Amino acid sequence: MTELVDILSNLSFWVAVLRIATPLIFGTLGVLLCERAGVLNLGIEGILVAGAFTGWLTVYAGAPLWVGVAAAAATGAVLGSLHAFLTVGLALSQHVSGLGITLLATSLSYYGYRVSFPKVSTPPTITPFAEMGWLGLPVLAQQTPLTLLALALVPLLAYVLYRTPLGLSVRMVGENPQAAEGQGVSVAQVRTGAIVAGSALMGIAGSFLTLSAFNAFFFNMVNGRGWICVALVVFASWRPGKALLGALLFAFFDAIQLRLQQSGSAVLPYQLYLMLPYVLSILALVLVARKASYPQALMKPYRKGER
Amino acid sequence: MSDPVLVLSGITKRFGSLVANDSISLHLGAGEVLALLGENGAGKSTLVSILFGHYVADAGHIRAFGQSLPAGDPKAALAAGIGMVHQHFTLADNLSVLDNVMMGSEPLWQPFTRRSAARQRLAEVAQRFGLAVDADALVGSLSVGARQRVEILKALYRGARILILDEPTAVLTPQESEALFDVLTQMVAQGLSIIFISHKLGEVLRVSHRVAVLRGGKLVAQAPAQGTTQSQLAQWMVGHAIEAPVRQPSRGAGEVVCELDNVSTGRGREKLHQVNLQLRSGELVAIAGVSGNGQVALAELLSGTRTASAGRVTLQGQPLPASPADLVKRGVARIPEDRHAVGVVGDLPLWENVASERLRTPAFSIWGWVRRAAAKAYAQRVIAAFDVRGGGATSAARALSGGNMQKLILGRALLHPDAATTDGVQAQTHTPRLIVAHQPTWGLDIGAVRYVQGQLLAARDAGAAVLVISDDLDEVLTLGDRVAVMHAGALSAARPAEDWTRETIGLAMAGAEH
Amino acid sequence: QAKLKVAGIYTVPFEQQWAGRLHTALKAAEARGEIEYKASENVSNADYERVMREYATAGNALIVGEAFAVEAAARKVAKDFPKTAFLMGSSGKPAAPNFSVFDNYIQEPAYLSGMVAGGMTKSNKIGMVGGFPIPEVNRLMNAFMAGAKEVNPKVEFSVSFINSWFDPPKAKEAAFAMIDKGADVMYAERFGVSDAAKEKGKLAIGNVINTQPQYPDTVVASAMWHFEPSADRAIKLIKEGKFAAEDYGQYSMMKYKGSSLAPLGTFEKKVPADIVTKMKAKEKAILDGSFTVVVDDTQPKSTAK
Amino acid sequence: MQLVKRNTTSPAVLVLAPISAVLFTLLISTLLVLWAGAPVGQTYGLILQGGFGSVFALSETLTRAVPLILTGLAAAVAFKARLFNIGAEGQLYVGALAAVAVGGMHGGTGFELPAALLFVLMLLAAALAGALLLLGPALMKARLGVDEVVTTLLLNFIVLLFVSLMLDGPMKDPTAMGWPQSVALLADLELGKLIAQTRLHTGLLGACALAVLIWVLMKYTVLGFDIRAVGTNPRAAAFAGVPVTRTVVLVAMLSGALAGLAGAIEVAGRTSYLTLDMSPGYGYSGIVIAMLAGLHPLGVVAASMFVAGVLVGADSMSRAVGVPTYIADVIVAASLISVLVATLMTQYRVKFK
Ligand SMILES: Nc1ncnc2c1ncn2[C@@H]1O[C@H](COP(=O)(O)OP(=O)(O)OP(=O)(O)O)[C@@H](O)[C@H]1O
Ligand SMILES: Nc1ncnc2c1ncn2[C@@H]1O[C@H](COP(=O)(O)OP(=O)(O)OP(=O)(O)O)[C@@H](O)[C@H]1O
Ligand SMILES: [Mg+2]
Ligand SMILES: [Mg+2]
Repeated sequence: MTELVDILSNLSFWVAVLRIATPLIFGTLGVLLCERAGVLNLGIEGILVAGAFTGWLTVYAGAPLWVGVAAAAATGAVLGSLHAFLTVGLALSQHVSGLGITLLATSLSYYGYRVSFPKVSTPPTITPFAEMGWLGLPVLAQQTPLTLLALALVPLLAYVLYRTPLGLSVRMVGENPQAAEGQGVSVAQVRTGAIVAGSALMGIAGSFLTLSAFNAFFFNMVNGRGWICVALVVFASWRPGKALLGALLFAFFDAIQLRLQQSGSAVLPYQLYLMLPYVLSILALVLVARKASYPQALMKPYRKGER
Repeated sequence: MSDPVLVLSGITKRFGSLVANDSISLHLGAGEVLALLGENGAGKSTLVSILFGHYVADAGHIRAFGQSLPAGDPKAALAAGIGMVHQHFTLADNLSVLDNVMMGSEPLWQPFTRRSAARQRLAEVAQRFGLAVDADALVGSLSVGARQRVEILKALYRGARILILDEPTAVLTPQESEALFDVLTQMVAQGLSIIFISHKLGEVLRVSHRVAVLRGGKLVAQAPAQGTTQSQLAQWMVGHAIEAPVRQPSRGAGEVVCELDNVSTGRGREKLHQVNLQLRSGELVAIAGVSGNGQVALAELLSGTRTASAGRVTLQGQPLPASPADLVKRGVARIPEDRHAVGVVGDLPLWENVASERLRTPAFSIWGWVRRAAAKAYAQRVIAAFDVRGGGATSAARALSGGNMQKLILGRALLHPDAATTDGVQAQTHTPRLIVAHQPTWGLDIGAVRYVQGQLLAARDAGAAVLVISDDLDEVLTLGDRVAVMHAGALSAARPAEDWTRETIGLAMAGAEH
Repeated sequence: QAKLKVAGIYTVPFEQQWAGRLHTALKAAEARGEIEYKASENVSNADYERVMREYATAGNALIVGEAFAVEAAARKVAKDFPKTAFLMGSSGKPAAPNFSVFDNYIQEPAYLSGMVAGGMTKSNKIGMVGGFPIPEVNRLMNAFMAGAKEVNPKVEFSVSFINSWFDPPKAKEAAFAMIDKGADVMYAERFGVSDAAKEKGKLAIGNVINTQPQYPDTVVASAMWHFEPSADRAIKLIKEGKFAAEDYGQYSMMKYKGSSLAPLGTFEKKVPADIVTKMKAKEKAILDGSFTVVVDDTQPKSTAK
Repeated sequence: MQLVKRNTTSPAVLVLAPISAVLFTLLISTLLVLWAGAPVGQTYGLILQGGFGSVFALSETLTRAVPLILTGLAAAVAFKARLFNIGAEGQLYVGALAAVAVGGMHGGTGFELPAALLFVLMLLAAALAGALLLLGPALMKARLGVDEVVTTLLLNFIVLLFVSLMLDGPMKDPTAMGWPQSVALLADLELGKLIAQTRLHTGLLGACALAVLIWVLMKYTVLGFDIRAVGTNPRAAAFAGVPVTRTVVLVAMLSGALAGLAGAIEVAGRTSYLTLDMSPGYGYSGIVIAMLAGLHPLGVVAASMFVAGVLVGADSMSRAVGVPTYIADVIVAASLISVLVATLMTQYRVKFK
């Protein structure tokens, strides 16, 4: 108990929470945007990998860090438009398209990495984003600009969704595409746009791993973070604010378990500590997201002129 | 007459082999109300869908206000001042009325929504046409009538000069319909033009200036509403005369089949409060009422998809079985309100839909093994006996028009698999003991309506106890031996039809004591 | 005569230090023109046997890899291809005629690096982040801990595993967590740990490979594994037609230059002299056999409060 | 761009569609090989060769297909009832765990059973374990309305950690020199080989039999009807007397059981003991395969063999040509997407306007 207290009272713990949460925030917002428009995007896991790779590669090739981030976003956007082409243009199953893209993006990144770096002893590195010491604020000062961007995106996305015609159309195509079509909004265009933008966010999420959290690209380094985001969106019942909350909550559990696991009084097998975040997420889901009100058209392909 | 605001010429639309619209040419005058009539599946919705740009016609073109209209582009239609109220609501339940209405009215890339302005404009429009709605209510929480108003407001908000209404009254109560007609009159007064699709010939003749009749995708007749009779219209639609079913007085009610004793259930708008009712064999009890006063609860209760929270429901002495399957076994025939959402599983073939209710009986399965041959044979008989058109036993149920879908449901409910005859419900021994029909005729064309009503009466005469719940007063008065009125979950005493007048019923529906 | 065809099959990418050592050793041999070398990385458990058979069928004389999770299958393949020599990482026994085993028995330098760590820690708290608690990891951690304890009985250890070979961000987080709790020397079993130490101005101990070049001011010492002796021996024996099933374990030990403590390099001056002398002495003792580091494969546990 | 349903599909299309799918895939592979600066020359031949070209290749392809068939079936039945089970991976692992627990753990525990009986028990245990694992999410969905995609997804992580826990603890093989792997099955519980000197085991027959069984179940039984009805219109199904919740639960049990069996059969047929890296994502591939097969049980068999063949073929090609092995997955993904598009094109034609 006292242990828990001094963990929580340690400022650097909260620094860690925010750091761990950052990629999840980007990713969750990305998924949220796609699903608000009615499209499930299981491509996220792969898009994270691709974003991590291209973002890093760009910087390694000598470009500035922010260009790397842009490259990652662009990669995400490209993969997103593939997903859009398959799920919106051709109205294929969103599950299979998503999983297909995950497989494609992942293996393509690995292949690209190996082709570009055949000889390896220790993986090549770049100089990642620096902490924002200049920023006077406590916890934020030990974060990198990407974290700031992630935090800024939350209110921004909320504003777009709830306070702009574009956002309204996004929500409408996710609720009732026929209605949107009937009011002169092109379902295909809006959905495509949402998927592309959302996937770009996922790309940035990936780049955080290689441009901020670490300084090199590794195989399997994304390690399921994408799937977590898919879960968090439901937990957030498709609201940006709650998405932030969810990401922080998950990161909180993760940071806690890392600290509990290593203390001498840790009697349980380490796996149980690693389980903590997932178990608690399901619990949270049961408490928060029972009967969550879905975007009504989620996972329902829409073909104009058919019923 | 002033030159037409809308001209359709040679519109043709095919779905596969089927020609839904066959080179239809039609025009609409300024300030004119044109009624579009036709059987289920005649091509009405298709035609207006093309007009509004949902479908792209295979041939023909459209001019609105002199400008020719690009095909398959609702945006253009809206811009040209065409508004459409779809047959099946196109609203987002999770969004507010205002959101639903203003969606798409602002440039997509505008950095902010002008909400207050929009709310004001909505209020104006609503006020101008007397369409009261709460702008901030979630659409999902609204009554059917209110949703209908939202649909119309959507169109008017976009400044529609031509309004298309596809079966607007199919889902409305008489009162709501009346209110709608007042609105239409106002619109016409303000120079709008209206295309109005309906199966209710009475109202058609009242509100429209001109009628156009489709049959099998062809335009078969046009005439001024003045001086045209209902039977004339029916004749055009179906191709032959249709005689309204005349209800011979019941051959005397038999023993009590089903009894509700102080039954209460449900909550909110859909509750029952201490309802008492006796249903006797050979008698048809019709229940009138504004929808949303507990009819759904009552229907579900007697269909086995809901249980009573208080009171007793008995079927022939024993307590009413809880599950639909058992109800069917005990001879209860059920006709649900929403044929599309509840009546059939659209993706499955007709034969499975027909057999589904009795799939768990020896008739159609042994040891969980479906007797496909028997089921298909049964389906064939239902299709033949109830004249279901537009699909064979193996085609998907969704491809049926509402009318045929309803016949199918009726058939599966009334024709017992063991009934020797393939002729409707004549076989005395196998007629259902109790028939629960909720809105059995909404959305159906006149021919289908008459057919369904005829079957229900025939079943009554064959000894079934029949309960018809409907908010169509004409239907209630045509069919009911006894009539009861539902209001706020309470049910009035069921008195002989002769004791009621339209007025007294109307009062009762409005909640007045008597 | 025709070059000897050698194939490597690794269940992890080449970047994984463990596989990396095998890869480099064989690459070196190839560079010397002794062999013709092909390798497959990241071969999943389900594919491993197939890849072995493919390489064997393709006429490779020597197949190097890791049998750990696929013991049974690997040995079955070896039986089916008696003409092919197999040198597989395994905690098991060799199997005649052609299945030889090796493992990273580098507990000796690990022990020495532990002594250095024990001498360098001020807070007497050492943090250790591992991937999975497998013998190949445990034995090094335990030796390291023993070494540290010898020079500094007060030292405490906190241990955690991240259940992944490749999640540097996560390893880094785990390391941060330990540094937060006062650890000032980190045992860097995974990538990411040294980075955490570097960012927080703490020290780190390299493992399997020498990472001081990447972290000149952070990595004090590294316990290095050299697969060359094992690889070269196998190649030589095959060329002489003398390859037989044996346990190559010892060729990973210091005596056979299979492992070593990397030169202190940038920390030459910074490590306390007495520690260095103690460490040198122990090194000698190990080499002349008067001291043996016990191989302890049990999962290490935290001792810190 | 808009899709227009075809009234009739001309034989030309039926031929061209798959061909263009193959060409597209080959194009991708060509580009990748060129990128790696390797000779394109026999790439295509090598893929075919490596996947189907020899008894060995074929046996490997089929071996790879076995677990895919089972996870594919698991996904197919669940998705038919609109129960989106993304957790087959986890169910596969608990299945394997249970199989080992029954088939390998009773070493010291005195009781001796005839192998045949033990074998059946082993399979039952695996099926049950998988079923129970999916039961939770199914009930949560039915009773609390908690989205099953998420719960099943998260359970995959938990299960893997749980397996890791078991392999470090109670089920660790003492003879494995501390390596985290389970005790091995009794030798006589292992499945026989269909072809000597290969890995192809009798599990293939079992998997195919199950596929036929599921197909029969779906097409000819009341439960099959219930599943299809609940999947497309639960309200109408309920009205017609289908016990909806019960059906969902049954489907969950069935789907989980199939995935669990996949685990058991992998252990009994291939590995003989359980390790953490036993499955290279069979669970997830299962979903893709089910979709590829249009959720048709028999289609699942074909789809599994196709995917397995492409993977095995491309994998061996990568070694022959000397390009990174990751190319295999790229080619699988490419072929998958192009095949899906091709199948769609047989029913629709694209109209640009
Ligand atoms: N999306 C579609 N796909 C295939 N066929 C269609 C489609 N929509 C309509 N049809 C066909 O076109 C015919 C006309 O349909 P339509 O909806 O216009 O009938 P309707 O006159 O509106 O019927 P109702 O009065 O019941 O609304 C139907 O018989 C149907 O077979
Ligand atoms: N997916 C479809 N495929 C083929 N025909 C269809 C399809 N959807 C609708 N139809 C046809 O469209 C016609 C009209 O459909 P609609 O839903 O309007 O029936 P309806 O008679 O209007 O029923 P209701 O008025 O009760 O809603 C029907 O005749 C039906 O055959
Ligand atoms: Mg219609
Ligand atoms: Mg209709």
